Amino acid sequence: MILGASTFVEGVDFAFMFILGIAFFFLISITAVMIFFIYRYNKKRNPKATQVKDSTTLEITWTVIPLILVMGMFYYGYVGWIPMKKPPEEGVTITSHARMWSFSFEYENGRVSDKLYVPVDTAVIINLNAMDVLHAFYIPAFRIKEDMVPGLANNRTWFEATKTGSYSVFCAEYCGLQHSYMLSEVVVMEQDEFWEWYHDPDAMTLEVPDDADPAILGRQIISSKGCTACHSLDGSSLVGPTFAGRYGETITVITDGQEREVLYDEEYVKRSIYDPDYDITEGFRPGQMLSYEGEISEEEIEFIVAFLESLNE
Amino acid sequence: MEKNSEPTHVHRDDEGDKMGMWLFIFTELLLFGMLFLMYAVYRYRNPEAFYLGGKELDVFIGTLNTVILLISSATVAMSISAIQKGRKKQALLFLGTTLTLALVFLVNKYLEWGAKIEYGFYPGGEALLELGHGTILFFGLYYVMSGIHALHIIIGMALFIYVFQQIRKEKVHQTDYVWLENTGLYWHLVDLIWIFLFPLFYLIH
Amino acid sequence: MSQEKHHIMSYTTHLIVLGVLLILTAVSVAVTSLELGALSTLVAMLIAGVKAAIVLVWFMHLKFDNKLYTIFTVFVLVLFLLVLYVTFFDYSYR
Amino acid sequence: MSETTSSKHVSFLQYKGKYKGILGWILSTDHKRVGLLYLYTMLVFFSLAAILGLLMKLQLIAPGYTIMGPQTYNAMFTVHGIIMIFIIVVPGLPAVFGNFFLPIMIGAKDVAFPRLNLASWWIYVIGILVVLTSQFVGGWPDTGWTFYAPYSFQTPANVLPALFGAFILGFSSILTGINFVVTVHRMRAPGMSWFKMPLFPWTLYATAWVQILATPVIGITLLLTVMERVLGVGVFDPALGGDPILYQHLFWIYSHPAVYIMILPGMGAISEILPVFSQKRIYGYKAIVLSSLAIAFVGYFVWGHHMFTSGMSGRALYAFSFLTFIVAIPSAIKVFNWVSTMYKGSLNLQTPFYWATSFIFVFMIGGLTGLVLGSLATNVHVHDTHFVVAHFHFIVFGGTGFSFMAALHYWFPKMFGRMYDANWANTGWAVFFSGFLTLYLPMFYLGIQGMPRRYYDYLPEFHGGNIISSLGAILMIAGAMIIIVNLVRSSRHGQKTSDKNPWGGRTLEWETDTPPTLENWDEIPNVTEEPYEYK
Ligand code: HEA
Ligand code: HEA
Ligand code: HEC
Ligand code: CUA
Ligand SMILES: [Cu+2]
Repeated sequence: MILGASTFVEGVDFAFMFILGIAFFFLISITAVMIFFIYRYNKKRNPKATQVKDSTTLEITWTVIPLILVMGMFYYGYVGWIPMKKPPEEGVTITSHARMWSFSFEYENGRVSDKLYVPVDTAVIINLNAMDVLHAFYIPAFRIKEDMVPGLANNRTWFEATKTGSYSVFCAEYCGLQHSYMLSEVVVMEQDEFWEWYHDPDAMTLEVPDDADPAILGRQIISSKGCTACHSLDGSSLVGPTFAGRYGETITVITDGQEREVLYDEEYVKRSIYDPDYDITEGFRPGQMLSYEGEISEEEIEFIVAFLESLNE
Repeated sequence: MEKNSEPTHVHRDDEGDKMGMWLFIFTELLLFGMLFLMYAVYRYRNPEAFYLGGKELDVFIGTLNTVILLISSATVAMSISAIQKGRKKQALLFLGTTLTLALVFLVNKYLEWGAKIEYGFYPGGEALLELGHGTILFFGLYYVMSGIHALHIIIGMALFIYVFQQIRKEKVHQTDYVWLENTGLYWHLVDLIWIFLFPLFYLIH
Repeated sequence: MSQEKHHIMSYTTHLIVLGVLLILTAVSVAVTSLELGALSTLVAMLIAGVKAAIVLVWFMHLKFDNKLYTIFTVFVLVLFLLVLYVTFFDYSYR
Repeated sequence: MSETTSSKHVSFLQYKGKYKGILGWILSTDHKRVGLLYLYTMLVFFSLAAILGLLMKLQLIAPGYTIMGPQTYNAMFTVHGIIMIFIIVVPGLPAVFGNFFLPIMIGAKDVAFPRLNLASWWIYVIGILVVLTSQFVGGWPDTGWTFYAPYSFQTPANVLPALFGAFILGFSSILTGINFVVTVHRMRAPGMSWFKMPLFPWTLYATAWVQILATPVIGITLLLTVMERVLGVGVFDPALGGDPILYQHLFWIYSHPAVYIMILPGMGAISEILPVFSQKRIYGYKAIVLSSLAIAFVGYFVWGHHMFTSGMSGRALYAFSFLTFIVAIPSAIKVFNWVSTMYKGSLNLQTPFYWATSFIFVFMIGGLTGLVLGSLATNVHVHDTHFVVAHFHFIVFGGTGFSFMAALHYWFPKMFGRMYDANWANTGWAVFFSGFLTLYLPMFYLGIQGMPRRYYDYLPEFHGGNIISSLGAILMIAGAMIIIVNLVRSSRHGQKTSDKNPWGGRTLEWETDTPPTLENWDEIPNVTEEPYEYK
């Protein structure tokens, strides 16, 4: 089996072994019998067929034995799975937000990150929140997967990691264009290390060194928030319009069904981020981009603007 | 090759034709069945809204339409009896009645829908979107289900017109009336669906 | 293919059946207007079931036709009800 | 029965009716011509979808952009899936071999409703055209063949034609089903009681019921999705209170039974071929009949196994898992009976036999991995990964596809009155079979490793498996080319034969002329023996 690092691994892998073991047994033995028949009874060796009578006993035997075996499979499948449905009372609770096409993780103290940081040997309960369409939260190393369904109450999953290290998180439910890039990582840390990270006061505010170039910061925000999934930097249209060469231009948008011209300035960028469906850029569809209000601060928007401006140079 | 002609024997099997119609009716039953399933699920999840939604509908029109459909069902069935007895005139009369009743049903439906649409009570309509999720679902299902039902009424009417012509031309007569019989079966199906739609939307609130 | 003998239903039978259906309709309108909550749903559905059965048996001739059609119809209804039942494994326990 | 002397002993291929040339085909109500119309149509679209499959595999040969961008890739697996499922394997064997052989095998002159039969082909073609129009107006859909809500009404791509086309294709399928049920009930030859009916008609009968009772479900679901997209009714849209999971229920209430629509006729064809090439009675005739009916029936209640991670209630999960295991048993019974049929036979090692035995092999792999998917703990890990992709290619392609090829090589001489080149046919089979295993086996491994499906790009750790798999696709296409070229060439220039019974079969189709005449029989046969009565 592949690398495993949660408390579920044992049960799941046992079910795998059990089912695959029986499967291999039947596959190999039935194939061997077939090959033997082809060798032994082929026309050259056995020119005359012998008719054989049906046997009810035999039919019953090969109904009942597989039936017992599959009940075993059902049982081990059930036993390996039932703990996944029973999250413990105590544990770290984290909310995972999914949107096309990125995950973000929100901790109880308000901290938000794009990778999932968790302590080892502690139950972690993940509330799943899909903001637009279906996604699925999948960590192969933990053997968990749960669809993220917009509007579904009690949509959650949980795990308890057993090994430190970092493991892939995939979006496993098809969600459109960049589905295959909707990945993240889960970082399992020693417990004290995790709590230190968790309470780190500096992490909450954006740290801006005086000499930092705002355009570079903007660029970082754009990639960490997943904007580039929809907006290219090279002039090509993806799901949304490109960022390149647009800043300062006059562009055509549709507002309330009415076509109009607007200037692509700071004001416009801000509105596009906080209320994207207000102006719909000509040639694109409403409802694709969701508002980032509460996720991107006004200060951050300034950096984004600086970056967009720098694309004109 | 030698000269060939069309196949000369014509296969006729009334019982087979009827069986075909029944099978088709089963597909229709399942089609509506799934709509009923959705109704059940959404009613289960939004009991309040469905309760209130039902109150918005006019029991009088609903009952009237039920009565109309039941009578029309009886008249089709009677026109079959008439044909079997060889009474062409009566058969036509019964069929004509059915057709008229079907039309009245549609007119009622039109008035009913028209009144609602005027108030913005249609899928995507302003007035509807302001109400809660459950109500949107109730009216969504209402329009979809009674709309698809109305579509079946229209198809039924087209079939009736066709059969009416066939009877007049004596193509459908005492010893060959599967067309009428099958159209009748189809019409009863339409009735059957309505028998359930009516209490689900108009009555239980 | 033989043309089997057909049962012909008389006009009176039709009218009686229609009468019963209309009465049942009236009953269900009356009962549901009493606002009995869950009970009225039950009654309304029961009456609808009876009406449907009447339509099937008399108007659609199940009573007189080959038994095969009755078997088919029952089978289809059972199948549908089972599907409905299995669906509610999800919704009742969510 | 009236007289047909004038068309006596003119094969249906040569027969000239009211219309000449191509019109004589596309307007012919002869069940055999309709069957061939389906065959040719499928051949065209199968090739198209297979090429899409190959292109996808080429894209996946290395991480990152190799030959296409993500939008193209997503559109490709969608169209590949829609064509393969709705246009190829669902109509599949019933529409081609069922149309051609069902009436002959039960001793009838045609199906019950010949004109309806032709109409279903026309509806089928219209459905295909509607699906394909999306290519020209607004670009291919990108939802996957499952059209899951709410993405299917949010995507900017043009999914309406695909939804609508699939809806139309459903009609065609229903009409075929109705036709077959009535045919089997009403038109069996005198003396052919239910348990003297060969197994292929039996499976067609079971399949036809599923077509009749399951297809309307997808019909209404697709229609509702259309309405949702156009009018915003709100029945599936969570933003309006709808439940996207209900969409999945409805979709799979059809689509799981549909997988049995795909496999049952294939199993029937295999049950015809094995006794003939073993010169033995089929082992456990009744068990096979009953298991077909059981599969058709129980298959209705397991749809939820596609939704184990969808957010359903826990109780629904284990109910569905339990039922899934129950439905696997009848398939197991069939496998055991097939293998037993070979016991003490006199095995005639010809192309159809190779296809049939390799069918059993790949079907076992597909089915046994189905068990991995049916169990809860393991499903959660491999759901929506390449493991599932491997499972269904093994069982849909390996099951339906291989049985299709088996049936084609088995009935080919009867259908065309010509024989194919056996050496080329065997070579094609060997290349194809090895390509098949190389292509799909690594996908199981990728799935267990955790590579999700519908991924345009993947992490480097999945590279190894993908390289092997992509090379397999190339090998397999080579095999497919050999097979198709051989068959197409042979259907026009192959060795002529009028041998009524080249393989020594015992069912009725081997008693008519080769190729059959217009109405199959001068005189309807009278059946006295059990099927497969080898002495
Ligand atoms: C021809 C079509 C076909 C057939 C016949 C089957 C047959 C089976 N399928 Fe498959 N399936 C598909 C087509 C098919 N499937 C498709 C297309 C999908 C994916 C859809 C999508 O998401 O796009 C899918 C997906 C799918 C899933 C969902 C996976 C997921 O998305 O998470 C599951 C889960 O239970 C499953 C299970 C099974 C089982 C248990 C059988 C059983 O019926 C198999 C029975 C056969 C055997 C068991 C083998 C023979 C028996 C023996 C060798 C004897 C020994 C046996 C025992 C000991 C029992 N299938
Ligand atoms: C019958 C069903 C069928 C068949 C035959 C195939 C054939 C192939 N499939 Fe397909 N596949 C699906 C059904 C099928 N597929 C479905 C349903 C999906 C899911 C879509 C979704 O996710 O929505 C899928 C998805 C799918 C994916 C997954 C995409 C993803 O999730 O990222 C891939 C990846 O490579 C793939 C590859 C291939 C390849 C390389 C072939 C072939 O190219 C292999 C080569 C085959 C041949 C060259 C044909 C040989 C045939 C003959 C010789 C017979 C002639 C036949 C007739 C006359 C009928 N398929
Ligand atoms: C799911 C895809 C998606 C994501 C992710 C996304 N956008 Fe957008 N964006 C769009 C679409 C589609 C439009 C055009 C329609 C509209 O105006 O709402 C758009 C429009 C815009 C515009 C107006 C551009 C113009 O040329 O008119 C700006 C600015 C913008 N987005 C910024 C951002 C930023 C910043 C982020 C990340 C924090 C982001 N977007 C993330 C899809 C997306
Ligand atoms: Cu999100 Cu796939
Ligand atoms: Cu399934």
